[in-house]
Amino acid sequence: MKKRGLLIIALAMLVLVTPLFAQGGKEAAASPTTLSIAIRTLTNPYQANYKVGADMLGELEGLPVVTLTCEGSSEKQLNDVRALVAKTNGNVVFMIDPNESPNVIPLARELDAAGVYWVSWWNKPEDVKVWDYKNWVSHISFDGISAGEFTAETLFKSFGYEGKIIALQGLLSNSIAQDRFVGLQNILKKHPKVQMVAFEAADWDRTIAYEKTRNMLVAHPDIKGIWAANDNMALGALEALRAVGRAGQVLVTGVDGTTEIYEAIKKGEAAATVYNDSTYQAGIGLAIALAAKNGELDVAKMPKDQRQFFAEATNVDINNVDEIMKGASSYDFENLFASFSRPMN
Amino acid sequence: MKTKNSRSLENISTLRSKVSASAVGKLYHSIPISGQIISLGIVALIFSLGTNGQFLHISNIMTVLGLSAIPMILCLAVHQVIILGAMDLSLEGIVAITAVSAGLLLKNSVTANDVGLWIIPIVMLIGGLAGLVNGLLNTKLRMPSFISTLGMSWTLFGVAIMISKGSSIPLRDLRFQKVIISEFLGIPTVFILAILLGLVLYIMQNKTKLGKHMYAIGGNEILAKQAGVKVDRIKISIFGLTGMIYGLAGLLLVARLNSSAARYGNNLLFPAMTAVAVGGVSLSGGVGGALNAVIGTIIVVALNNGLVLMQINPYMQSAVNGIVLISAVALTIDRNKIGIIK
Amino acid sequence: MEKKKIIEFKGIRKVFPGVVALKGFDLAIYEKEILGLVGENGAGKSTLMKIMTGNYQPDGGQFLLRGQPIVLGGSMEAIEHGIGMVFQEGSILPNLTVTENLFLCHEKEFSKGWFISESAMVAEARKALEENGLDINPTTLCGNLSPAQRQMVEITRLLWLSRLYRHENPILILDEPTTVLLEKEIKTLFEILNRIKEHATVILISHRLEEIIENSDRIVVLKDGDYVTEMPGKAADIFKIEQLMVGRDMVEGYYRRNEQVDPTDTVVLEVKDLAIESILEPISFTLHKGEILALVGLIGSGKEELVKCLGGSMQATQGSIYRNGKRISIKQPKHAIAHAIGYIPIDRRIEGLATDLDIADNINMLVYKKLKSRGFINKRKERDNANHWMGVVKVKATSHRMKCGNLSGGNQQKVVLGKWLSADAEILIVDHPTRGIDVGAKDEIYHHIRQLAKQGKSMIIMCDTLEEDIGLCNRMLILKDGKKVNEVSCPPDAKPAPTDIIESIV
Amino acid sequence: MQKDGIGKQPAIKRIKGRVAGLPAISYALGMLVLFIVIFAVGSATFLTRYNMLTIGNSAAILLAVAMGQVFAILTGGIDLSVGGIMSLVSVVLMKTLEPLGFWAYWLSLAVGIAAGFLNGLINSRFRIPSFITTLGSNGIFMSIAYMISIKPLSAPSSSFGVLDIVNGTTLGIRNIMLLGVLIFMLFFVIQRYTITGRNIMLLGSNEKMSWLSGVDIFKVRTIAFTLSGFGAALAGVMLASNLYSGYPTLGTVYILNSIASVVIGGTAMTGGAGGVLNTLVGVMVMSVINNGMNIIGIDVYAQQSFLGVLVIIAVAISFDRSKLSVIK
Repeated sequence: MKKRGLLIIALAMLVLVTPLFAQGGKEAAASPTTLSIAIRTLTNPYQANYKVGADMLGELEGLPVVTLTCEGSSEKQLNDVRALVAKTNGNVVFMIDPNESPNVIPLARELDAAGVYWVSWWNKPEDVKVWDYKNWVSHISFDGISAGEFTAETLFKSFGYEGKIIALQGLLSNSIAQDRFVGLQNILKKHPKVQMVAFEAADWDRTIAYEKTRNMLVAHPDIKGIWAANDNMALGALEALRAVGRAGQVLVTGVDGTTEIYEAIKKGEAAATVYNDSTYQAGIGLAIALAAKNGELDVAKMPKDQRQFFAEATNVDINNVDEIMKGASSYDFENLFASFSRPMN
Repeated sequence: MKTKNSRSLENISTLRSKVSASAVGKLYHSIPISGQIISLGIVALIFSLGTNGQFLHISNIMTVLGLSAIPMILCLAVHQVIILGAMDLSLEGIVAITAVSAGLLLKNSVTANDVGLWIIPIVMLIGGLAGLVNGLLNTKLRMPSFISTLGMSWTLFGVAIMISKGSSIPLRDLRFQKVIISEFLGIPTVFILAILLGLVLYIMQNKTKLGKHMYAIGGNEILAKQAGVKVDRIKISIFGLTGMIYGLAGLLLVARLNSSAARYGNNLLFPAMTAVAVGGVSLSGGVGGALNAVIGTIIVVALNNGLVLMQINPYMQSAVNGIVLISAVALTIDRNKIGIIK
Repeated sequence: MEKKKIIEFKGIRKVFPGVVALKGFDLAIYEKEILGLVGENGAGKSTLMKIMTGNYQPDGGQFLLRGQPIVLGGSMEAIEHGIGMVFQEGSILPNLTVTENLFLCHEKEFSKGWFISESAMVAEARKALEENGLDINPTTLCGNLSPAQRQMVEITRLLWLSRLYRHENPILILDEPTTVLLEKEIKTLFEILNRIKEHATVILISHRLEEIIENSDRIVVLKDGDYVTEMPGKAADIFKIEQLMVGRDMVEGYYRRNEQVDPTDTVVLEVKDLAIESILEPISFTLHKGEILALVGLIGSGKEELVKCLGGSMQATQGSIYRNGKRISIKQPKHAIAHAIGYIPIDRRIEGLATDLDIADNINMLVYKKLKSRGFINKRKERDNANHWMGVVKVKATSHRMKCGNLSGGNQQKVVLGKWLSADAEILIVDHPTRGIDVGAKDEIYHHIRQLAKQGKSMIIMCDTLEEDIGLCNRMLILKDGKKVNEVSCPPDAKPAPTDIIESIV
Repeated sequence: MQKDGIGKQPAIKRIKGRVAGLPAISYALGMLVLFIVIFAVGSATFLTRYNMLTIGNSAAILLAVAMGQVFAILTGGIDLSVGGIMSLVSVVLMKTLEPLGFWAYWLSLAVGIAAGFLNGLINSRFRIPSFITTLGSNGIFMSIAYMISIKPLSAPSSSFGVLDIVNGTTLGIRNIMLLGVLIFMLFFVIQRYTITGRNIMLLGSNEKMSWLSGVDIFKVRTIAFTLSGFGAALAGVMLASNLYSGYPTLGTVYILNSIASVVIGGTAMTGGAGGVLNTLVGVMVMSVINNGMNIIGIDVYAQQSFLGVLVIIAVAISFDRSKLSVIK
């Protein structure tokens, strides 16, 4: 019994340890650079559009594209990135939407060590600076606070800046969720007659948003508007309003810019959203990283404004929704910093 | 043979026997879900005090009933497998795949399909087939259901993502949502639907051979087999039936939100399991039934409703849920019926 | 009396890889009789039963049922032909009601359309129970019934089934039916069996020869897969049967009386005014070093509860226990163990052994502390300790790593004994040491008990039969209705007659 | 006697018989080798040193949770709160890293152990099934993590030095892997060579008997869940160090993954059979599958399904049915 156990351990160890001392099988050095995006999931249209953008650039450049999804596990994201670096022997560039903001630290250290260029979107702790790392080309984000401010402002305008609202937050621990909520609170301060009577966290999820809104509507039947931190939750809230027959009377707002919310805006059921073009995000992110890899960008000499900055997002309301819905006819991945809006400290 | 039980069990059972001796005790024991009713009462009492009676306002009660419909249907589905003594974690995967199928087959803005009312048998068929596979894996391949259904859940969720390409599919057929929203005599129709399903299952459990045999398997599979119960066939049919009901729930979820996506399956399993446990269905099998599932779901939904009404900080809600789950089970669990607590 | 043959085996033969289970013999079973089937473990009893219930098919010879040769495909088919078996471990589902259990799998007899009529089922159940003279509410959960009642429900079920399949003369096989029953319940069981005999055949398998002799019309002895002899019941001689079963003379007299030693004067355990509310009135007694004390009494006499208090699985409401003169308190089994009191339970598989684990694990479980070296359990010490005690109690197994579930009942009991000996238990409470054990192994157990007494261990025993109690003990304590009614000394040369004792028990 | 019987059987049957007689762990091990071969054939980079280190890294963390989980499962229970414990521990670690330095590790581990102890206490003292206990306490631990910090916490750069104790490498092997080996050995010794470990096995296989034999079932059960909390705490600390961050949903995915690893290794959910060694193999299988899917380039849409199917296949092959008469 004992011997067999030891034998089994020895075998298992052997299987795993042998390759440690073997030289890695080098793939042909001439193979093309892989473009890779590491994102959260494909179960959400916003995230799924990342893949569209990456594929678009891949086709343009004639390079292979790999999509990595972590399904909410930071550790999986890190390991998937590692696995791909291993697979391509470092001949890869990344666009990464970190699962949680602090994850950029291990990613930055890992990719610095491997000499792989990458660009991050959205999440980064404030005290982590891109210029401390040599292979982290840029960090780009949309301004969550200003998005929250725009949607709140538009929502309040719809009912004349006087009345009660309720709010739906995203996943509590998520910094984007918190930024957008800060935006809402800023506008609330500006309009003292608007009162936020209740808020709940609905984890970016449409079903949860529906249920929480139904419950909140019981306690506060007299609200004038519902602010939500993304479109998904806004649409859940909208269906909840429909269930109590108040869709259209009480408006909702979201962020992301999905077709569904545009239609709601057109029908007069939603007030506003902010369009973050994830197709462009993926494409331009990879383009920047690729430029660094190909030597077109000298990372060490890039100005700080290009290393981390806020990108222009499109505020959408009833005035421009038709135009936005037509969609971008084509994407320009040549002009790398065209979307620059303001620097990030 | 009380003496055979271990020490702390004896204390409880003496207490119990004292309680049962009284007239109130007799009434308590004559109703199978009396413990759960008391729990619900306590929840209602706390929340009505906390919300100045708003909790017990008729509009809120109707909201709770309306919201409890879909979780109730899911709980009614999963509790069947639990009565068998097995476990079904495939709920989220099956709901995802049926939700996506419903979204793609009904009139929608992505494809040109429009199957209309045929969708009802179609989702039930899809769910039923998935459930059948669960049953076959458990009986024919002799895999523990906990893990085989977990694998199934992952598999089906992946398939749902693949066929929907991860996006949500807005519906263009509003009939289903109208049914969901509508009321009958002031009661949400969808709740009546769930109760009807509960009634059907109750009758099945108590009045048909399938139901009786299901309990026999939950009590002791080997003995049931000896007595001539066709264990495999019944397990497979219950898994299949459960899958069919998941399919129905998937369709209702889609109808309620007027769009469909794979992720609608997320976050449904643990609430359903909580409802099963709070309702008093023994996780070791053979004890409890449709009534328990119904009351368990209402308790869980009322709890979530109350937390929102009372403006409990969202950060604290999972803790409150956890504490209530543990204490509700602590109060209502019949330790004599369950035997060894694992 | 001329009776009709209902079952006939002709040259019946069954071979398993490497073993011939049935060597090919003839045997006839008649209508309306109780047939006792005896033999050691491995004699072929259960193989024969399994052929009758369709779980095995014979490799040779013929199995004739009601004159027709027949091959049964399974227990359901057997039931359809009027052969039902009551299993040792019972087959009643505790989470169903009596009615549901009775008619499990035959609900269609009561269905109207798709649905079952509950009331019709309950009415039929009540009728069926009454026919067998049982006072059981058909709507109670079987989990709330006593083991005896469950067995009665099972018998009722089988009889009802044979009627359902229109068999005037059903065959009822009972495998060790009395193992889980109490004396009073056993009496009721046999009363019922005798009544059933009027229209059925009962085949009885038991290790308790006394009850076989008392209740069977005919006894058939099997040995090594072969028919040895048969004899009429009632008049049979127990020692004769045992000799036939074992195939040799029982050594040195029964119960190893000649090995009995006189206890010393040292009092190792003293119980003073121990009482349990509404079960046991204050009782006092002493136990000496090297003494075997038998507790005798019917169910309800309080003896079971008394030993549970000593073993720690139950608590007395008043009174005190002194160990070597010092007062001790026993609230849990671990306290008893700390005072070197060991409890060998009646139900080995549930209370005595971890059947999934191996022999070494079971023998060593109490003494891991002693098997440590440098803070950790030492595998070598573990093996040595297991092998040592396996040798002492003579467990027959291929290795100390053999799974206990695969051992025979006798060997399992020896493992349990080994476990307590290894833990240096000074006082052993032995609850029905020979229950469900075949004759050969029984003798070994007696031998061990005697040896232990010789070594100065003290024992409190409760046996299957009064004869066994008398034969084994130095002294017996007779309890009745929660009171100590008598104390009888049993020296080896002047054992009291059972009849004298029974008077004070009943 | 047996020999004669076998001698007559055809060769294929003989091999079948021999294979069937092997312990469950050898099936799991065989499957591990099979998967490794498949992935190695599928991609030349699978067996590179860098990738092996990557697998080892993720395996080490999963191993730590699963090592704890297996003790809960050996008693016949289950621990659904490992995710909550991991999250809580990660938040505590990040919060206290700056003031306490290396001592933050000990504090975090203590928090995890306390959490496991609480589970054990509720389960054994109040006699509430562990499924419910840990399902409930998982929410409680997550809420506590939220109370400590709503925002994801990142490690201050001043304390990278401390974290690099876990993240660094020794002789070309990641320290976290060495830690994994140590953790395995620790739990292996606990299961095989301590009285507590033996008592957990006893309890899992026959609770009533264990009690009658003087095993303090309350204590043993509590210890089993405390060990589970300890494993989760170790995993939480390793993961948080690895990611330089802590937040209240960090551990969620490890709940089902740890259970799946335990079962794939061949440990029965009913308790009493299997153990730490089996779980090592189960963890390896899970980690290899997760990594290999990316390496051989399974389409990202299909990965979830692929994982599900592989888990089903893995359990179908490796699950030890010999000891169970009933599969639930």
